Amino acid sequence: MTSDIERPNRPALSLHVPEPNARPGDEIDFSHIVIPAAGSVRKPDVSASPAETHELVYSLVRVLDDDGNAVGMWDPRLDPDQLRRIYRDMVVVRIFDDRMYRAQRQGKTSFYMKSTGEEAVAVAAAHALDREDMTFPTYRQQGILVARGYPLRDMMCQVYSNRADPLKGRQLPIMYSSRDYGFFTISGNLATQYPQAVGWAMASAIRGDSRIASAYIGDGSTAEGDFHAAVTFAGVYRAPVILNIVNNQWAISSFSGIAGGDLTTFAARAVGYGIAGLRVDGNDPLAVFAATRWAADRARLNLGPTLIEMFTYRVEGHSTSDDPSAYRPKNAGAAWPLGDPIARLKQHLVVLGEWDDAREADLLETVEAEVRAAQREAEKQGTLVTSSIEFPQDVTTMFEDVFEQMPWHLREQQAQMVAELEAKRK
Amino acid sequence: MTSDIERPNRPALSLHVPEPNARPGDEIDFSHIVIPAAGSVRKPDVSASPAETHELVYSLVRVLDDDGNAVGMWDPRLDPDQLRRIYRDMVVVRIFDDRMYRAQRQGKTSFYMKSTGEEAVAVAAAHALDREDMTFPTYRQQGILVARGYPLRDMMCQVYSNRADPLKGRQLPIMYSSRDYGFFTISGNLATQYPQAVGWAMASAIRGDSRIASAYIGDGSTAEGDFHAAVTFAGVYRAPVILNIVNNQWAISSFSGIAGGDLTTFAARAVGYGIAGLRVDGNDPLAVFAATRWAADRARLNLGPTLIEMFTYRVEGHSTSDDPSAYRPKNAGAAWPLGDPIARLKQHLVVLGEWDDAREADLLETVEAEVRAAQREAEKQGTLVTSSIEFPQDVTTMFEDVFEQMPWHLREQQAQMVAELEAKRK
Amino acid sequence: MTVMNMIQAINSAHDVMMARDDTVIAMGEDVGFFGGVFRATEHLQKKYGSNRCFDTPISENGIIGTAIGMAAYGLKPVAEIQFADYIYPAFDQLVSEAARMRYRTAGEWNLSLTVRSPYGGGIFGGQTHSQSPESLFAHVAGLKTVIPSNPYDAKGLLIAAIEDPDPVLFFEPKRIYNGPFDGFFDRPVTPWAKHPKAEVPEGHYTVPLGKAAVVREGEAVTVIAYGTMVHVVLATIEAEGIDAEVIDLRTILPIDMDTIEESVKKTGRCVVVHEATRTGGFGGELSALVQERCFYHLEAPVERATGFDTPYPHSLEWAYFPGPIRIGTAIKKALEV
Amino acid sequence: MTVMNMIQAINSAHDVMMARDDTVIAMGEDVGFFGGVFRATEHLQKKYGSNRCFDTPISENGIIGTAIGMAAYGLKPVAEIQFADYIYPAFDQLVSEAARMRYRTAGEWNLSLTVRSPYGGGIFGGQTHSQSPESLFAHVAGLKTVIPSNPYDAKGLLIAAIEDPDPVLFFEPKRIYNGPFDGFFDRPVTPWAKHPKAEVPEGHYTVPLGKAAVVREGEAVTVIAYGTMVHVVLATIEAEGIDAEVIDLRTILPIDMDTIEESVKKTGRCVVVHEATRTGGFGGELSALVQERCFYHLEAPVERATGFDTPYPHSLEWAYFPGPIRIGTAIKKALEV
Ligand SMILES: Cc1ncc(C[n+]2csc(CCOP(=O)(O)OP(=O)(O)O)c2C)c(N)n1
Ligand SMILES: Cc1ncc(C[n+]2csc(CCOP(=O)(O)OP(=O)(O)O)c2C)c(N)n1
Ligand SMILES: [Mg+2]
Ligand SMILES: [Mg+2]
Repeated sequence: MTSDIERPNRPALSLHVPEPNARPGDEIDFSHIVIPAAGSVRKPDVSASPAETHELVYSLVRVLDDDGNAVGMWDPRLDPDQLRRIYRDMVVVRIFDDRMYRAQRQGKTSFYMKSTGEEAVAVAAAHALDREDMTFPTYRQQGILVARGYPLRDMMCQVYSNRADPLKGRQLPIMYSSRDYGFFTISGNLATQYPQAVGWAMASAIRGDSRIASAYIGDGSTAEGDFHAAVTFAGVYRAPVILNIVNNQWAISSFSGIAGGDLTTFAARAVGYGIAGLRVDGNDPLAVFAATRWAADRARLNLGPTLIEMFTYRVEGHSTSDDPSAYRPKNAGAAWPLGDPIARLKQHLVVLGEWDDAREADLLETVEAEVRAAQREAEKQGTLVTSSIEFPQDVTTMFEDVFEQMPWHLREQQAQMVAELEAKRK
Repeated sequence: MTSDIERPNRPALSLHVPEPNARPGDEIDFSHIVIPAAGSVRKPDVSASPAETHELVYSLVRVLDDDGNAVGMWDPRLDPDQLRRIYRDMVVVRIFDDRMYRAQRQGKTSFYMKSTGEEAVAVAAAHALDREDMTFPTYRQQGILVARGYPLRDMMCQVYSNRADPLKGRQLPIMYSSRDYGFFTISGNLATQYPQAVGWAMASAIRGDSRIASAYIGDGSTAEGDFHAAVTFAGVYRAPVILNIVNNQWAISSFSGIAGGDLTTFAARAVGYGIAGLRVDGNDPLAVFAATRWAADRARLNLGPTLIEMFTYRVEGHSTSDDPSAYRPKNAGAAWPLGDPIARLKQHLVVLGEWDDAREADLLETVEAEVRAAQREAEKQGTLVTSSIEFPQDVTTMFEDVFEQMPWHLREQQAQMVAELEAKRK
Repeated sequence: MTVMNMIQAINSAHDVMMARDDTVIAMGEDVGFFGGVFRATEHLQKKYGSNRCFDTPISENGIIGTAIGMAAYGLKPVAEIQFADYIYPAFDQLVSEAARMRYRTAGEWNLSLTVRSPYGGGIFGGQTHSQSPESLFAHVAGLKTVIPSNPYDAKGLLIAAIEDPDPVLFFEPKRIYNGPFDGFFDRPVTPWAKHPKAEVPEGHYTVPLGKAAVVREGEAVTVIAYGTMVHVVLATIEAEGIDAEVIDLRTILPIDMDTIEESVKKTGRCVVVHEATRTGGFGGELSALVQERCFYHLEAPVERATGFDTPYPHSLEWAYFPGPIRIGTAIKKALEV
Repeated sequence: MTVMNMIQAINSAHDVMMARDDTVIAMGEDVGFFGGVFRATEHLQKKYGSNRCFDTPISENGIIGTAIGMAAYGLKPVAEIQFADYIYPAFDQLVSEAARMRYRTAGEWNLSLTVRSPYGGGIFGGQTHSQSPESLFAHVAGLKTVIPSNPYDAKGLLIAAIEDPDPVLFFEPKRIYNGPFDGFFDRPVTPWAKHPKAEVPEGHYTVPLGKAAVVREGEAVTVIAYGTMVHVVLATIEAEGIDAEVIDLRTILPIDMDTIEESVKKTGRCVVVHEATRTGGFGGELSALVQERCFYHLEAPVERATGFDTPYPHSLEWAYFPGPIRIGTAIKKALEV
C-alpha cells in the first residue's frame, strides 16, 4: 500500500463531460454515424442463442437500400397491400401530429408531442405484432394506436381533455390509454412502463397464455433504474417481451452521449445482460417490421426477451415546450443520413410499381380529410378549458377511480368542491 | 397484424424460474464452473480501449496455479514481505470473524457477518490501492479495515455497540465507518454506496485530485437500480473508480441465477455499458491484487472506470441469522473448486521458500493473541445491552448528529427521554 | 380453529388464497424455495409450484414494477419487500404507478396488488430493520395501508387485501410475529398461544379493510394505536389502572373516522400512539382530524406518543422505543385537565 | 438591487455561490448547456465550465446518489430534479442515505447537499408536473425542506441552503416563477416587477433556514402557508376583508414554532393552507402542533385548506387547486365561533 500524503507521483484527474459534435451555429455533422449497407447483416435463426445475436448489436439491420429496394436476409417480404397499410398509417400519424401541434399553438390544449421521423418505430412494429399483444409505449408511439385502428377522434378528445376524453381530463395530452387496443396507459414518469411490461409478460407466461408484451423506452430514459430492473427480470425469467430502445439521439436538450451513447451502442446493453439483442435502422419500416417479428417469434417460442435498439432521429423539438435551436444546429433533423421513414417506404412502393403520384395525392387528400373530420368531431366535444370553471367534463368525476369504492373523505371533499363551484359561479 | 382472438396457432408460454443445480440432500455439483488455467489470460495494456478488455469478461484472471506458482502476465511480482503482509491480514480477518461470530452466539451482540473464503477480495485489493483512495465497501469487506491497520479493538467496539463504539451504538454490528482509513460508512441498504462511490470519484476528478474510489457490491445486489445508475454515470463521466462485483454466488438463500448469473458473467455487464471489464479469481490473492492495480492505474490515467467481477464463493451462512443448510448442500463451501484464498497464498509462500510450519504456528499464535487482547480491551468497554436501560453510551447522544445544530423539537424530545429514563429507573 | 402465531397466520392467508384463486401469486427476495427470511411464504413454492411462488432479484423497484404489470394483466400478486426499510427503491413505482393506475386510466386498469413487508422496531434491527414508514403512504392518493396487531386480524386482513381490487400495503409488525409485546423489555416474552386472537380459523375469512376495532372499551380517554403499539398501550393502561378506550386502527387508510369520533366524543380525550418518528407521522393527521371533528368535545389537547425524530438507533432501542412510560405520560397528560 | 423574477433570483444564487466557492457545482437533467428546462442554471456552464455545471443522465437516483458521493468528498453540489414529481426514484438515496449520513457516521461525514426542484401546481401540468410532496420529506429525520414564496427569499434561502452543512430540499413553486399568483385564475397575470420582494440584491446574502416570516400582521386569525399559497392567502383575505395574520413558513423543517405559537396565542384561531393533498399532508402536523401547544388559546378548531386527496387532474385544475373560495371558506369557518 502506497502512502504518500503529498502524492507527488500521482497526476491530476479530470472530469470528462460528453459534448455533441455540433451546437447552434456549428455545421451539423453526422460523419461519425456508421451506416452498414442495407442487407449486409446476417439474420440469425429465430432459435439462436443470445450470444449468436451479439455481433448484431454493433451493426444495423437495414432492408431498404438507397434505391428503395428491399434486400438481404431481413427482408420480411410483405405483400404490397400490407406495405400500403403501413405507409398509410405512418402518413396518418404525421398529419395527425401536424394538426395537433397546430391545435396546441392555437391554444386548444396545453401540450403536444410529435413523433416526426419516428413513425416507423411504432407503426411498422405494431404491424408485426399480434393484435392481442400488449404494448407499453412512451409518448412517441401514438403510431401503435393508429396502426391498430383506434379512432383518431378519441385520440384528439384525449388531447383536448374534453367532454369525450376517455380519460376524463385527468391526464396530460397524448398520455393515451386503451386496454382494448393493447395500448398500456402512458406514464408521465419515464421508464416505469418497462418493468411493468416485463411483469405483464411474466404473467402471460405464468398463465400459459400466448400473448406477448412489447415495451418502448427512449435512449435518455435507459439511464433510469427501471430499465435495469426490467431487463434483469426479463432475462432471469425469460419473459416473453420485446424491449425496444428508441434511440432518437436526444433527450430534451441532452444528446445520447449523456446517456452513455458515446461508449457503445444501446443495443449492446443486451450483451451485458446475456439476452438477445438487435440494432435496427428505425427509419426503415421493413427493418423495423422484420426485427419485431423475429423478436416476437422468439418470445412466442419461450426463448425469452429481445432488446432492440431502434436507431432513429428526433427530427423536431422534444415537445411544444421545447425549441431545439437552443441546443443543436437548426437543420439537424433534415440532415439525418438515414432519411425519412415515410419517404423511404414510398420510394420502395414506387420501385415496386405499387405506388404513384396519383395514389399519393389521393391518399394525402383522404387522410387530410379524415383527420380534419376527426378534429371537427372532437372539437364538438370541446377543447381544453383553462381560465374558466365551466369544465367540459362532469367535474365530480374528479373523485372517482382513486379507489374502486369512494371512501368517506373523498365523498366529503367532493361535496366541498361542488359547494365551492357554486360559490364561484355566483 | 394478425388478429386471432382464439389464437389457435399460438403455443402456450411458460415461465422460467432459475434453480441451482443442487439443493439440500443433493450432491454438491460445481461441474458447470469453467476454470481457465492460471496464467492463460492475456493482460491488456493499461491504456487499452474498453473493447480490448471484453474478451476477459468471459474468462478468469488467475495467477496462482494448482502447485502454488505465480504464472502468466498478470503475476504482480510482489516481494515476499508484501506477500506475507497480505497473508497475515487475511489470517487476521478470519480469526477476527471467528471470534466475533462466537461473541454473537454468546449473546454479546445482536448480529454478525463473516467473510470466510472472501478475504482476498478485500485484503489483496486494499494492498493494491493507495492508502488515500476511498473505498465504498459492503459488509463483507472488513478486510480493507484490517489491511489499512484500523484497530481491531475499535472494530469490536462497533460490533458490541459499547461505550467506545465510534458510531455511538447507532449502527448495526459490522456497519463500520472510518473516514481516516478511507472506509466509507457501510449502509444497511444494499447497493446505495455504488453511485456514491462514482460521485466521490467524479468529485476527485472535478477537483483535479489524484485519489480514486473503489466500490464493492454483491452479485445479488447488482440487480438494484443503484448499480445501473453507478455504472452509467461512471462510464459517461469516465469517473476514476473501480467497480467491484463480489460474486460469491449467493444472496441470502437465492443463488446467482436469480440475479441473472445463468445468462452471462457479471463481468459482462461492462460490455453492455462499454467500459473496461475483468473477471478475476477472487480466491487468488495475486490475481485480485494485479487486477485491482491494473484498474487503479487506468483510473489514475483518466481512462475511466473498470468493472471487476471477483469470482468467489460464500463459504458460510449469509449472517448469524442464516442457516444455509436450508437451501443448499451442507458441504458446498468446502467443495468450492477454486480453493481457499488463505491456503492458496500460504502454499505460494511455501513454494517460494518464504514460509514454513514454524512461521505459520508463530503467526497463528501472534494473531490469536492479538485478537484476543483486542477483544479483552473491547469488552472492557462493554458489550451490547439488550434488556436494560443501563446503556454503555451517554444516551442523550441519540439526538445528536441528526443535524449539525439540534433543532428545538429534538431538544424537547431529548429532555423527554431523559425524564422517561429517570422514571424507568425509579 | 388452530392456534397460530402471526407468521403462521400470514402464511395461511397466502395458502388459502392460492388454493382458491390461481391468479394469486407470491414473489419477493428469498420468498421461493426458502420461504422468506421470516418464513411467511414457507411451503408455498412446493405446494403451488415455482410459477406461483418465486424468488426475485434484489430489486424492490423491479419487484413492484413487475408486480404492477402482473396485476395489470389480471393476476393478484402478493409481493414481499423483505423489510419496510427497503421499500424506498420501489417508492416511485408505488406512488407514481400503482397508486395512480385506476385514476389515470379512468378505471380501465385496476391493480389488485398486495405489498407485504415486515415493519417496525423492537428487535435490535438498527436503522435499517426497524422503520415504520406508513405515513409516507397514507399521504398518497390511491394506496390503502393496513397494519395488523394479531394473528386473527393478520390473516383476515391479508385475505381482504389480496381480494381488494386496489393496491394495498400490508405492514407486518415484526416484533409481534412470535408473540404480543407489551413494551416491558425486561419482562419475559409471552408467545401468541396464550392470546385469544391467536385462535385462527384454518379456512377463508376476511377482516374488512377500513374498519378499526375497539379492543378495549373505556370512559376516561381514547387511545388510538396500531400494530405492536396496541399491546404496549393495553399493558400501559393496565399497569397504570386507566380506564381507557383503546382503538386498534388496523387500516391506516382509509381511516375509520366513525369509530374514532364516536369514541372521542364519549371520552373527550384522545392520545395517538405510533412507533414512527413523530414529525409528519400519521399521528399528526389523526390528531388534526380528531380536533377538526371533535373540537367541542375535547377537554384536553390530543396528545401523541411516538418514536423520536432520529434514525432508529441500534443499541439505544429501549430509550428510543415508545414504551409504557412514554405512552403513560401522554395519557396522564391528556387526563390532567 | 435589481428586479428579478424567481428564476433569475435562483440563477443568481447559483452564480453568487459558484463565484465565491469553487466547491459549489450544479448538476441535473438538461442543466448544463441548455441551462435547465426552466432556465434556472442558464449561463452557468459557460461561466464556470462543464466541470462545475453539467447535464446528467436521466436517473434521479443516480443524480442524488452521485451528488451524495460528491458531498461526502467535500463538494457542495446543487442538484436539480427536473420536476418534484420525478424525485421518487431518488427517494431511497434521499431518505436512507442523505438523511442518515451524519447520524450513522457519528458526525464523521456530513453532506452539504442541496436538491432543488420545481414544485406545485397551477400550470396545467397534469398529474406528473404538479405535485407537492413536501410532507414526505418532513417526516424523514435528517432532511431540511425549504419552500420560498418570492424572489428575495428564494435567493437568500437558496444561498443559505447551499451553505448549510446538511442536506436541504429546496422546492420551487413553479407557478410563481414569473409572477405571484393570487389564485384568481381568471384575472390577468401580474409579473414580479410590481412586487416589493422582487427587489433582490445582486450579491451575497442569506435568508436563514428555519425562520418563518410574518408577511401580514393581523388580529382575527393566523393563516399559515408557504410557496404559491402565500399569495393566494393574501389575495383571499384582502378580497374577504379579513384581518388575518399571515405566516409564510418558508422552511417546512425545522418548523419555526415560536413564530406560529406567538401568532396563534394572539389571534386564538388558525388555518393551515397547502397545495399538497390533505391526508398525511404537512397541514396535519402543523394542526397537531398548534393544538398541542396552543390548545387553551384556541377558540375554534384549526382548519385546513388543501389540495384534494386525488391525483392532480389535468383539465380540472381550477376545481382542484386550493383557491380563494376554499381558503376563504376555511378562514370563515375558523372565525365562526
Ligand atoms: C422520471 C422522469 N424524469 C424526468 C422526466 C422529464 N422528461 C420528460 S421527457 C424527457 C426526455 C426523455 O428522453 P428520451 O428517453 O430519449 O425520450 P424521447 O423524448 O427522446 O423520445 C425528460 C427528461 C420525466 N418525465 N420523468
Ligand atoms: C435494499 C435492500 N434490499 C434487501 C436487503 C436485505 N438483504 C441483506 S443482504 C441481502 C443479500 C445480498 O446478497 P449479495 O448482494 O450477493 O451480497 P452477499 O451477502 O452475498 O455478500 C439481502 C437481500 C437489504 N439489506 N437492502
Ligand atoms: Mg430520445
Ligand atoms: Mg452474494
